[in-house]
Amino acid sequence: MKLLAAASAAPGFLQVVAMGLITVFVVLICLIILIKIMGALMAGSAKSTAPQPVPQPAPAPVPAVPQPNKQQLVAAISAAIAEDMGSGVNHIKIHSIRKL
Amino acid sequence: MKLLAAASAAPGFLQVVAMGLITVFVVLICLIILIKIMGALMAGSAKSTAPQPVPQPAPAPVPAVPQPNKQQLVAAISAAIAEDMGSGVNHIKIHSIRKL
Amino acid sequence: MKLLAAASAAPGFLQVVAMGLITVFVVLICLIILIKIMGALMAGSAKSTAPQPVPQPAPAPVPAVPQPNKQQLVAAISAAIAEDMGSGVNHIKIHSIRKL
Amino acid sequence: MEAIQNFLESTGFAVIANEPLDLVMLAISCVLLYLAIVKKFEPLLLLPIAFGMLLTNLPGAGMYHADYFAGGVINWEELGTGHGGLLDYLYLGVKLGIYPCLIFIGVGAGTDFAPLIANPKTLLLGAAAQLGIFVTYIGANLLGFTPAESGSIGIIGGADGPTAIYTTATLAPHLLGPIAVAAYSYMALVPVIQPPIMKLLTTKEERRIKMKQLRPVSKTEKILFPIMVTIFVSFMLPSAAPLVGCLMLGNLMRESGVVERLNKTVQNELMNIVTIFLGISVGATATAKNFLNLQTLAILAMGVVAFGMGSAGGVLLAKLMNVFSKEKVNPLIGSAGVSAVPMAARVSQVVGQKEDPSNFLLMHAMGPNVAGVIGSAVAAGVLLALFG
Amino acid sequence: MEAIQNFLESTGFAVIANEPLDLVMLAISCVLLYLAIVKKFEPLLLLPIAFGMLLTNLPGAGMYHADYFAGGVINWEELGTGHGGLLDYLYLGVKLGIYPCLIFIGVGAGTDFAPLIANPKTLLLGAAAQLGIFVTYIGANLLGFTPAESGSIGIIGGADGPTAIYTTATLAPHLLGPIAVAAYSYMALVPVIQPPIMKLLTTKEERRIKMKQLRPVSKTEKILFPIMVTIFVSFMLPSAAPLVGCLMLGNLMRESGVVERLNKTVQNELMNIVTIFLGISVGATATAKNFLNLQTLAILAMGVVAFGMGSAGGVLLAKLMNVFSKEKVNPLIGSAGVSAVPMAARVSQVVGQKEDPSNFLLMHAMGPNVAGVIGSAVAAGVLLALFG
Amino acid sequence: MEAIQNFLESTGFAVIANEPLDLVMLAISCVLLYLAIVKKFEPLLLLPIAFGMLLTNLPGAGMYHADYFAGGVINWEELGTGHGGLLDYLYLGVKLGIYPCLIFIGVGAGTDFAPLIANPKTLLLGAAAQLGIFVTYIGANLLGFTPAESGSIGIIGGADGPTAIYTTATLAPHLLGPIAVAAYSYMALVPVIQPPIMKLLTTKEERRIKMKQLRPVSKTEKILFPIMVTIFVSFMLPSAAPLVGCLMLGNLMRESGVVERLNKTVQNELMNIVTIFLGISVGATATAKNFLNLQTLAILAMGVVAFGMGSAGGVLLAKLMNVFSKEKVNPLIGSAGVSAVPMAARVSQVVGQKEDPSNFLLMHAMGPNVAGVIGSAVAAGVLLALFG
Ligand code: NA
Ligand code: NA
Ligand code: NA
Repeated sequence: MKLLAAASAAPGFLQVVAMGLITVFVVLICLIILIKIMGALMAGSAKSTAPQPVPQPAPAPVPAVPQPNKQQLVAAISAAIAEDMGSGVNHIKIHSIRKL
Repeated sequence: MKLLAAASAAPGFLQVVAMGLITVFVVLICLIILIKIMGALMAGSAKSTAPQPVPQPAPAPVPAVPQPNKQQLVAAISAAIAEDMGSGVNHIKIHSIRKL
Repeated sequence: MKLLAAASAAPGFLQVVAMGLITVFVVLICLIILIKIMGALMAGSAKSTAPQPVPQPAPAPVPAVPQPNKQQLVAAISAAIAEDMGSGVNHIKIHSIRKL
Repeated sequence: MEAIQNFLESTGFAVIANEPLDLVMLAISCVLLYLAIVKKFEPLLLLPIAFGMLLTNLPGAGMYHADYFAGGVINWEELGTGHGGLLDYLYLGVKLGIYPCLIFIGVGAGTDFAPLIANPKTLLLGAAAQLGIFVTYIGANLLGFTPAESGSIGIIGGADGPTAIYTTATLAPHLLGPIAVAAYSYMALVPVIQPPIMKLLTTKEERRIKMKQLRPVSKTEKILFPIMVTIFVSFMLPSAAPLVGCLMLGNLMRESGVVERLNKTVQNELMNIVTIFLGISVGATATAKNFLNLQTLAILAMGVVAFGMGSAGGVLLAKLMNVFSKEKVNPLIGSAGVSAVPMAARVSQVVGQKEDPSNFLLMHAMGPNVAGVIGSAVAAGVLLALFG
Repeated sequence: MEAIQNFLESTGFAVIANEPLDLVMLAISCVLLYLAIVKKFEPLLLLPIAFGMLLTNLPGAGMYHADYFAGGVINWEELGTGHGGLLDYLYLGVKLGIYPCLIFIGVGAGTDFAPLIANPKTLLLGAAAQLGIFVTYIGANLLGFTPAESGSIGIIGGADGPTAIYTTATLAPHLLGPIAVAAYSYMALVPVIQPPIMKLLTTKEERRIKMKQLRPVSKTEKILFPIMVTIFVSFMLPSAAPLVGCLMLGNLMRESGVVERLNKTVQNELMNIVTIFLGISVGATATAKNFLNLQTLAILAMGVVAFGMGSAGGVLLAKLMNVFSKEKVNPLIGSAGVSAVPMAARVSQVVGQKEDPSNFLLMHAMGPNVAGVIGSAVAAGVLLALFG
Repeated sequence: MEAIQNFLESTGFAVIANEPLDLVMLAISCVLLYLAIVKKFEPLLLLPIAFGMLLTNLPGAGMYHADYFAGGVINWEELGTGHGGLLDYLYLGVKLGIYPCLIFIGVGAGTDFAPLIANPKTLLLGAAAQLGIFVTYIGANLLGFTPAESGSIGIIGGADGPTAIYTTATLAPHLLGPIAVAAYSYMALVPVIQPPIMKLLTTKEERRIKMKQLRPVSKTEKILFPIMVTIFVSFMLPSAAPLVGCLMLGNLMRESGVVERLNKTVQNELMNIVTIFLGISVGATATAKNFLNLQTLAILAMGVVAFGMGSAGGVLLAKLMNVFSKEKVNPLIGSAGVSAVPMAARVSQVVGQKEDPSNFLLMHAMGPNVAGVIGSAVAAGVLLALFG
């Protein structure tokens, strides 16, 4: 390693950065989607089956927000698709999401 | 290992079983004898010497049963001898034990 | 190793003993000096700077003893010098220390 | 671009195409996690085992390499150059027989042998309950397993996790996964497996037998017991010395009363640490190749037979003892001889109280229960002596 | 006399004449001890690291031999003949990647992912805060470090000690000393480094945004989360499996509720023991030759840049999210995405309350905070996949 | 039938015919267990040592193989192929010098050096009490032991278990058994060995000397002390660095106050675990061949001489100091300089109070007592430098 010398690995290191950031974002965005799916399934099964025997006491009145959940799901999926198509973070444009 | 094939180790495996069961029984029967001897020695030394300074509080009135102890000792020794003579568990016959 | 045989390592083993005892004494005497220097520095800095925010409660009234401390410092240094000059423990003679 | 290509090819999705069975293993590990967490099947070991199984089957993760231990030979070259994964290194404690011994020190420190010392003839029940081990040995032989494999499968019937793992790690390490899963699952299922057998083999009258109260056991006896057992059993069967010796070392720490801080540590922190390491690395051996085959099904089937036969053996010998002895034994305590401490003893208590709510069998069942631990260690010693 | 001569030549005073830089290292280790003890800079790790650095630079003491690990190859011959010192043997746990994984089990057991599950989009902040890692990677490359070295330096920006040590032990073990010191020192300096950046990049109005209360998270979700994350992340990036898998094993132990005694041990005794071994042996790699050079200064400089850029990345992405989403996010929680759990989240809370004492950001900041742990493990996985 | 024949030949009863001395060793281990449990002779170490001795002498058990460590060379081939027993693997921590260092971290964390810092001249007593080490070295040499063996025997006089084991494991591993037994037995016998010597060498007036109260020691001094001692002693004597460094690392953890959870763990769980491993594996080296010979008797005899001479050395130097110093020292605290913390200091207190019930020597005796730990570590360093 030559300190302060010209970087010998120049061709490629931007690729590393791109690949790294894209991977981090793709993985974590997919996790967002998975968590939302999990939450949706929980909510669904909670409705269809008997309530949990020992529900956690809600720390304060929490308004039920089923609709935004679905929208965020759509949003996250769109984002993930955009990512998957290879565009960097800066190029994401989400056109279709509106708050109803 | 060929699953469900004819057992190639057939000649011998019954010996293994016999040896295994006999060993387990012999060892544990000898332990019975040793524990009884230990108990007898304890009882003996407890009588001949001063009583234990802090005797464990008996959880309930326990009838003293010195005689059965000795009989069981005889029984266990007999059993061990029978084992030692090579007979399997099924062939043990104890003739001489009677409750006085 | 021949037990009870004539010691083959005879030439040298007294050297080992001398070196060992001298080293132990030199090292520990130097530690005495270092601890005293540390204590002196502490006392000095305690005076020159603000007092410690949470001073340890003294277990009982402790008379301040600055002078003996300095004397002991001199004594220990003298002892260390004596040691350094190669004399054994038995040959130390300290002439110059008097209690003021 | 080539880098991206390589990168994509290294993802689990690319690897899984060649190893589709890994998905099945992941599903199985999730089922085991479900059993451990929701059904509470011996969670202290089944949760780590299941998670180890999950980790080992993540395609490309390289946390365990079955080929570094292929043929029972440890590939020190790969391990020594740092190519091993976490589970490879932790597995060394299983492979070298260290963890089961350390756990047995903790087990011994947690075991009270007083009920056995007070009523030593319950050792016979602990011996009879090893019947399952040897019956299963025959069955496995007939199914075509090698003698060493058959011994490892039989030991499931010992109902004792560390003993089963110690024996299998020596005799048939490639079967560690299924055998450990079977052993711990069936130990958890003792309350399901045993009661029908116990009821089938006993009459209502037998189940109502009340046993006379156990005599108090002196501290001296409790201290002498582990020393005596270590020396005697090891003389009779040197191959049982590591298991029995460690069990009794722990027990001596407990009963001597002079090393309380060591006693506490071996029962708690040391045992917990070793349990985690043991669990996840035993689970790691359950790769698709080792686990997904007819053998595993055969092992699971024979395991339950082993448990059942062991329980039956204990009950039947108790009945036999009643033929010869005036002081009657409630045969329900016989099934506790399989060990599975203290669950099997609790099962005896519960089944007994169904017939007569005033009958307290728990302490009486603890005798055969702890005898069963010694019994399976001895049986393991026989198998190790013959095939190790 | 010759013996005395040899003896005197073996003292540290004689050795130091040839290695005068050791004195500088001793002074540096004392400064680090001062930072750990008086300034309370992450003392749980910095104190052992500093003392390890002290021990390794005692001339002639031989407690650590850098040459037994030269070129990334472990000299088993010397170690196996007992010539190694205590720190050589303890260092094996670092070199073989064992300690960071074990610590991550404890970290997972101590982490509550509920704020993240309740508000999963904070994962984006945890992703954005990894910006520092990759920006620093570029910088290190430009300064002439090799790609593997650059990756190890960049990972300082992950603000996660075990991840940094795990990555560096594989990619650039000769830089372990400075990288560990930088990582833990800057983690301690989070309350100093982050607030100016946070204020610079946000308006007063943004800092006063109140976020709506988090929904309660069910026990089932908390249990499924670690299993899901382990499987999914490992599929996407197998090289991240050891870190993520261990983190999630610990978390499953916590959330399952069925292995409380294991949970307690991994968070306490196991973690403490491994922390000491890790700290003193990582510190031991900081020999004068490895530490006293321009590289170390460059690493320290780039480390602080990495922290700053990561914090900025999180804040800026939070602002970007507010452009597209009606449900506003307080951008102060973005900086918590660097991890440095829970200090960075506390910094968000403190800076937020300075603008509006009624604003409680702590729980909201815990989302990106724990997301940052996952984020840096993923980033480490990328670097390990490319250069490992 | 042949199988049965082989089986019978493998029992301990068959093996013992060829190794009848094993029975003597088993008897000795039972005597040691008696001393540990009933007489409470340092049970935390003597119980594991005695049980390790018992396990190693069980004929055919194979839990320890002296020949895998013959001639000071570790037979990695046998150990690496899994042929080792539990005690072989645990013994590696002794052989490689790991356990004594880890125990010293715990000892340091448990030691309060304040009485020494308050009255540093008591270090002279801690130095004088090492007289026993070197007098015994001469005696062992004259009896025909090699210099390395003589040094290991002498170190018994250091009255410090980990130091004795660390030194002996390097210089004369074949003598570990008798030396460890002697060291721990005599440490337990300090209340028997020391009082007659103390009374013989002191006048009634000397025994009644009251010492002035110790000054309070500031927290800063307590924190600087371990750092200073580590650096200085290691410079003077690099071979003492492992022991002194670990002792002082533990003490710094204690005094710094910022790593309380590490401090707690090194004093408790880590120390307990290592104590067990150390004890049973040191005991395991006491095979009949190594233990049952005239050497052992000679070692036991010289050990008690070493203890006595050390105690006398401390007392006599205290008297000498009183000749030169106006501030009188009660010579009864001199014997505490052998270490054996805190028992020797308690003996000083008890003997002093017999003359004058109002005289509280305990805190004054703690100074030489902890100085003795440093003193023996330094003496060990000298021996290791010369013969290691
Ligand atoms: Na059993
Ligand atoms: Na991070
Ligand atoms: Na000493």
